[in-house]
Amino acid sequence: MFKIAKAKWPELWQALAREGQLYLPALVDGKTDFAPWQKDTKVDLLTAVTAKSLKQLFFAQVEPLMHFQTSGKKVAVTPQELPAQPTIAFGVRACDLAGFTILDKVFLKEPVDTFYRARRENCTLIGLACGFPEETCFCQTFNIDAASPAGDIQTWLVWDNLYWESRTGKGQQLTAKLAALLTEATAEDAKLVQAQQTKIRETLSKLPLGRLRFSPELAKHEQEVFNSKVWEKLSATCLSCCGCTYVCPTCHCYDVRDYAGKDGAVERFRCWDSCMNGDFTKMAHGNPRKGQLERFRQRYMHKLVYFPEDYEGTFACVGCGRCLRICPVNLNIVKVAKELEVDLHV
Amino acid sequence: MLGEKVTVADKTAAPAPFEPKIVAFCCNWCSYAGADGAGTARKQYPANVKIIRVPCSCRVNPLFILRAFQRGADGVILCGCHPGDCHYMTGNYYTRRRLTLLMSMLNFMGVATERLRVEWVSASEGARFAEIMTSFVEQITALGANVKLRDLRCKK
Amino acid sequence: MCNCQDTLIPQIGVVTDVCRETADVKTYRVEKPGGGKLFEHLPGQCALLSVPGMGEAIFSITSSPTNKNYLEFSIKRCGSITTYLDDELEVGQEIAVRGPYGNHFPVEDKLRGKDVLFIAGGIGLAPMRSVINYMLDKRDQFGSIDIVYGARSREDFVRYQELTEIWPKQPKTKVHLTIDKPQEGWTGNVGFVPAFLKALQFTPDKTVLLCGPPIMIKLCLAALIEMGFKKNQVYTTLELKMKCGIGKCGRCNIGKKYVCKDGPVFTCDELDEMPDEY
Amino acid sequence: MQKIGVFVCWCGSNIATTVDVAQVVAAVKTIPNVAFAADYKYMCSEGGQELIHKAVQDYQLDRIVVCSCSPRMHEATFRNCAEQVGINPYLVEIANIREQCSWIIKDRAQATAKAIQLAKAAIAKVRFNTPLTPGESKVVKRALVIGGGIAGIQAALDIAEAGYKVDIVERQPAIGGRMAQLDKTFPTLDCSACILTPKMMDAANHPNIKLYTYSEVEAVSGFVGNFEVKIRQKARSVDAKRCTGCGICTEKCPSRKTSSEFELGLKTRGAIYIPFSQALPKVPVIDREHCLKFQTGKCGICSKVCPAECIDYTQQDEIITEHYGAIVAATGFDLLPLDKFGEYGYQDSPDVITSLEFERLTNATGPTEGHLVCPSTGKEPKSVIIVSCVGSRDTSGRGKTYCSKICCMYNAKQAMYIREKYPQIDVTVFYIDVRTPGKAFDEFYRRAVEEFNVHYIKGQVGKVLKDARGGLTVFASDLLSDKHLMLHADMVILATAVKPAAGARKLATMLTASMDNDDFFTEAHPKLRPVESPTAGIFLAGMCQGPKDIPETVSQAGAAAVKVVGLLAKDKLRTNPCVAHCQENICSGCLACEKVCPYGAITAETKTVINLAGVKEQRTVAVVNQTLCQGCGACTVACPAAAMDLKGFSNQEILAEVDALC
Amino acid sequence: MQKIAALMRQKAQELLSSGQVQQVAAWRKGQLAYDNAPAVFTSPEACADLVYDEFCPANLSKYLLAATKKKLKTAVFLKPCDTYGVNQLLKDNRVQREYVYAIGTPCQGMLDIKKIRAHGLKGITRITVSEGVVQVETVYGTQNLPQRDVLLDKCLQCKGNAYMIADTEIGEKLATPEPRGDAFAAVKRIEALPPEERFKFWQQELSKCIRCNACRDICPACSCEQCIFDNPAAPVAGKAFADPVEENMFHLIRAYHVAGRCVGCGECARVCPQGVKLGLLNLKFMKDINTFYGPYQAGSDATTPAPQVTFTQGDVEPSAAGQKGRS
Repeated sequence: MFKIAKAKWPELWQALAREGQLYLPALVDGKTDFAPWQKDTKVDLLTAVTAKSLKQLFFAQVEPLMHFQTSGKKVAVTPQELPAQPTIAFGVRACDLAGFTILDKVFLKEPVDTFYRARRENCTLIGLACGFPEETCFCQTFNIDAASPAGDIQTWLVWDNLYWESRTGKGQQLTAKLAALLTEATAEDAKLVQAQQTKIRETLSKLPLGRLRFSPELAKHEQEVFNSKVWEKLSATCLSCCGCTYVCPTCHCYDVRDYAGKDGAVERFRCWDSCMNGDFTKMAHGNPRKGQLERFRQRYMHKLVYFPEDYEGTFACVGCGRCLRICPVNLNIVKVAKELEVDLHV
Repeated sequence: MLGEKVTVADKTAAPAPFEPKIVAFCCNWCSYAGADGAGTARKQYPANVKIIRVPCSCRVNPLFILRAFQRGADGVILCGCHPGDCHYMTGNYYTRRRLTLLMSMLNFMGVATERLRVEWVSASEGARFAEIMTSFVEQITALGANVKLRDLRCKK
Repeated sequence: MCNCQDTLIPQIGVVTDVCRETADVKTYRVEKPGGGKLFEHLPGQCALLSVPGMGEAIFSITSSPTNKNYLEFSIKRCGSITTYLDDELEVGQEIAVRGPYGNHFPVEDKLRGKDVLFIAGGIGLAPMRSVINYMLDKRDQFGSIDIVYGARSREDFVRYQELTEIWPKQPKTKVHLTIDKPQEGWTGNVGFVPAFLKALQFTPDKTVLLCGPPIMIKLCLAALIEMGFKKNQVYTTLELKMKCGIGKCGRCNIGKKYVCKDGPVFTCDELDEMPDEY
Repeated sequence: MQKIGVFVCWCGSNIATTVDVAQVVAAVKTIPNVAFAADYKYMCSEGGQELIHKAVQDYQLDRIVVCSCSPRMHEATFRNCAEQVGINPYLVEIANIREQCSWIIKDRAQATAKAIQLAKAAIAKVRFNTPLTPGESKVVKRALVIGGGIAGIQAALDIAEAGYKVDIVERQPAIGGRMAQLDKTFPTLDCSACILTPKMMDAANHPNIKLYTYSEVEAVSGFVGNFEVKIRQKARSVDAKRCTGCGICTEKCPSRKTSSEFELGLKTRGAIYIPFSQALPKVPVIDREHCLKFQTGKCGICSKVCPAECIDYTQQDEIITEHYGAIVAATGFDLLPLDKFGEYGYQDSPDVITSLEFERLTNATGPTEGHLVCPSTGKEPKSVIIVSCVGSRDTSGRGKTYCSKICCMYNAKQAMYIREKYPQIDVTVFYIDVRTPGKAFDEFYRRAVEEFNVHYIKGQVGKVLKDARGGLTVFASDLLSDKHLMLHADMVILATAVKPAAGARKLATMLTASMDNDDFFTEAHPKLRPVESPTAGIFLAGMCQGPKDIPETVSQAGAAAVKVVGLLAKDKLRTNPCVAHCQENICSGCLACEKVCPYGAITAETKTVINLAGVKEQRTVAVVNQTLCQGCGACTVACPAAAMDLKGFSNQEILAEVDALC
Repeated sequence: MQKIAALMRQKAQELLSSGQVQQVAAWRKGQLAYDNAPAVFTSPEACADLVYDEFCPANLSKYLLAATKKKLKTAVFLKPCDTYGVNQLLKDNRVQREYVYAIGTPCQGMLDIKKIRAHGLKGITRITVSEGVVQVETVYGTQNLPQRDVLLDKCLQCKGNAYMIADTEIGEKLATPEPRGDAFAAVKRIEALPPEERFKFWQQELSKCIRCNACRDICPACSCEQCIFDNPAAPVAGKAFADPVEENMFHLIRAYHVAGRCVGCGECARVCPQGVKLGLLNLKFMKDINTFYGPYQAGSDATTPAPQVTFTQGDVEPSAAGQKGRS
């Protein structure tokens, strides 16, 4: 383990930025979100939950896929070059890191999504333990430890020192390049970090959702959950916006669209989509998910039932709590899971 | 051809001069007839202006105008009958309100509102039509290419 | 050469033949621009065709894998892309194609040596045709073949010539056609497929491949059960909104199954276990 | 696959001189779906049309783009040409490469480039064109004429003579209008009543003509071929069917203080009255405001004296609803009120009169039985001054900017018959210009000057004041001698500006017919369609369209009648297929479209629609009446969801053009 | 507020048990100190969960759309500002009056959890309001904040305590927050900037957008059966921006479409997960409409036609509107 004092952080950012495009939590307009680092960036390492998850780093909101050129009856396709720029994300919280493992299951499964993989492989992730978890946090529900965030490197912020520990080869390589800035941590330091870890876990348990558990039974009762009567009550007030899906670190629905330019030039791109959108499953002759209820149900079935069914009980949720914070009508996965559990007596 | 030769010579000497793309929406009854009048009277105006015929100025959806800018127009001009003279009686009154609000909003968003103009041209005002178009093209040429509302996808 | 070989990047194919089947169905033959097949597939699999600027749509491959020269797609005009294809696609037109996607009818194992009953309605023949021709080309690997096919009228049969002139002449192969309403000059059966099916009195030892409009599937299945068939003997193929073709974009799932990847071929007992949302 | 044929016209040298047509052809050939392209000297000629026909057959073309002159010129030609070879006429687009290209650009390269782009835009549009079929609507074989003056009477007679039913609605108790008030008419000086009365009789007695006098149009709905009109027949308080027109009631009426409208206030009448002696129908009417029976409940003399017992005090206004295929507006004119023209002393002296009042004063049936006397004294005047352009050609904002057209001639007429009947009276006319175009008009004016010694002074009257002796002092300028004049007169006649009759704008609104800023009805084309309103089925006759004299009025009325007859002769009408339509599954029923529709063509209907999720539901949607809609497109923009679109100018079509031009 | 909540529960239960209405739209208690959620109650028993406090900002009027579709007579609790939304929906024929039972509900201003968090407060466990002071308890300590400092922005533009539509009212009307100066002050500030800075401001604001459509979906003026942005046949269909121009267009067109319909409820800005200052666009249109065509307040009744569907012959010319602060 290494450490680096606050005074030297600007140098650290600079050094990291030399190794690749650096993203870190920045305070802009009173809101903290990941942003490319620049000299005047106001880095915010205290806010636990950034406005959006970092998924767009690997799963871009808009990803150009290919360019077509048509002329007469001829069609030529030029695939988009894969991104090759190394990137470094600093200050990623345990929940978001866990989110990547969930996205990996989808995008790295055969056939691999090469755009995702390229971005993923090009990136070194530096985790940061959550000094101040918030009332919307419930990562412990999924056995995610906010006190040991994981990543290629994981870090802790204790008072004015940042503690630094490589966890992967990629992490070690990067750490080696920063040798001049990092100093070896002492046993004393290790104790400080441990103490912080304990405190984080304690704080989490005191939070309103600190003891929340999602029942693994849900995934075992697909039909019963699907047919539960609570969907109607729960979905009645959903506005069908897709805010929750866009801030969610695990939601990964996408659309492939064409943009026709002039003279036969066509850009095909992928963009985020949401199962909450009315036209998501609409076909020329009907829509299997006719209404709000069906769309709402799909989203939560996917997170609470289908995904765990497919992936050994893993919920497609990491407890970051962003959906709790942004829903215009305060609907969220916690409320849904609780209602379902009550309804199904699980 | 002579014209082509000149263009080629220009290219080697200096970058081609900026030729703005101007879309003019003209109502069938007054302004389009006015444009025809300009032609009949052989009133010259720049070739940059391309006219789209609509039945009435009130057929022009602000979306069309935005789309024109998005697709690369440097200027858009909407022409209709003089207020009170609309073939459909009230069409241009609505146009006037719609475009007033659109102009004001574009201005509010810092988009050059000189790039959008609304003019009332009657069927008998052929000469005026040519004058308006000439001055508009001059104005847009002076402003240069529109970059603010342009969509740059497929721009290769 | 670009470094990107993502599965979302299509190949370019060229249309080498367009055949008008019915008022709203055409069959398109697609090859590599220099000739030859774009890719190999198994019966029941799908491919995504796209007209740049219009977007992609998924279609089942109608031709048999045993055909070594080209792929065929029988496409019915219904949405924006299919309408465009119907209106605009001509011989010589290049289009973007990617595939094959999805699972297939188990011609290599479970169907081997079985007596097979095909039940199709309308454009539902398209995926069946791939299997039928595959089986006919490997005739000795399969038992008897019965094809029950219904259409609204005589003019609505897809591949009428093949149905009446080629298939019935193959060994142990019977074609049973029916149309919805009586029509002048039609001497075959008149009536809907489920009723026709019952009248034909098949024995429940056959394996069934069923494809057609949802209501036909539902009624045929009921008829089959009544005739003593079991649901696990009945294969069908589904169609849902699909975009990526690789089980990622999140559209075509029924429960945990993605139709584009885990389907489109399911047995009816598999469908029973899935949520009722298709 | 669409197969578009592109035909580039040379228009002789009109296009080909500045546009390299061969290059245009070469350029469009590379565009997808263009199956054929060619140029030709005159596309509109028989040869050109044959070229199109042949290309359509040889290349199985299904859409046509013609690059030629303005669509306003030959769109119809090429549409017909397409229709002849089985292509829907609305699958034809015109690229205007003459008026908007070859004629406005001198540089050949520029003109050619622009022509190519215009062609591309037309091709882009035509791809999205859909075949359109004009609808049909039934024609009601009955016409309505609004206004019973000479214009209305003439129009009605001509329509009736052609064998169609026609109704006249007249606001006054009798037909006849302004012409009935005139004494003589220029330039023949024949008696107005003598020539008008027979026409009034013809109209009143014609089996095809029905008169609604003392009636007004209350509401108009519907459209060409089938207007529904509500007519308010005001209560006359006299049973018109039983009345014999004996007039005893009018003589015995004790209330005598009401000024006569017909006599322009120069005479009084009873509360029950017949407006003038030759009035038709000759049925009295009770002016309830001035009738003692109605005001006090006492009296009832008329009822007692009526031999036919046809006085009915309980009569109510009646609303009659009738359907018409065509409507003629012939609402005539009023004189401009002179309250803003204090300098002429009209309000101060009864001897300052309008020219129309003069007509009554010299009329044998008028208040003075034709003796020209000063209203103030009852004595014959010694000198009369006529002032022209009172309120006409006025740029001060008080009057009208237009020339009232008829004044110059009636000034001469009036001067002349004063001088003829009373040679001792001195007559002076002040004029700005004397305008006498017209058959025998200038001769007429010269006779006034030369034969009858009327003094014409080019100059303006600045002020008219009463003088101490009871006469009038007129201050004027003589422009030719640049002198200020101060003249004495016993009578001043003001040639007052005409203006459209009161209520014309209200009527125009009901008819959805357009009006100019002076409230004259606008014609569909100032030169080529001068008797039609731009609103289909509405025709114009007489002063309501603009100042004109009697012969012009009569000929316009006749022309309007022919147009009406032409319309009524059809059993069905083809309607413009470029109309709005609503995509009901997207329509939310907010009805913003309805509010901006000038034709009332959009209505709300509760319908069962299949919503976007494929589920049937009942809701309110906007429905466009395809016959009423004129295709302006205001509704399409009012609709935020783009559920409302316009056929022939659809969103897709216009955007395709935008994209092609940018 | 607790008293009002009790009255509301009582009213809801009465209405449901008497069968006067089939459902009640109100708020349900959440799991945190501030996350009351809009909810539809269908039985008197369920109403036990009904709450009302300073964290009920959502305008429930939009739920009347579904109620009308289902033909269910619905009682809806409406704060004074929410009533404008109902009128607008009635005017747009999206809601039928016969299915609405409007209950005027007093309000003293709603609190903004984002503003509370902006004071550095995390791990919030309890929030209490009394006498203008908001006490926030967190796992890290307790802090008191002046109530006015943490009111929602929309409450600082409060239109007052009058209900534009109400079949009945709960309790007495309360004093609503004093509006903060000129409602158009923020618009005027932008207007005063040089054009390039205005452009930069909007570029920056709008590029935050993630096209989640929350602004549209909560808006009582956005009630189309199918939004033009969702219509594949429309020229602007799209769900994700792929070019900076596209999100400009989205917001510009959306604001344009709701101009004259926007009741100024401020919900769009409140629900924006990215904090885009959306209200400014709508306010700009309102200001223009007021300036050019006379004062107009959408939603103050259900009948007055919107300014865009009317005109006068003397209307201002478009050039006049574009002239101010030309770029």
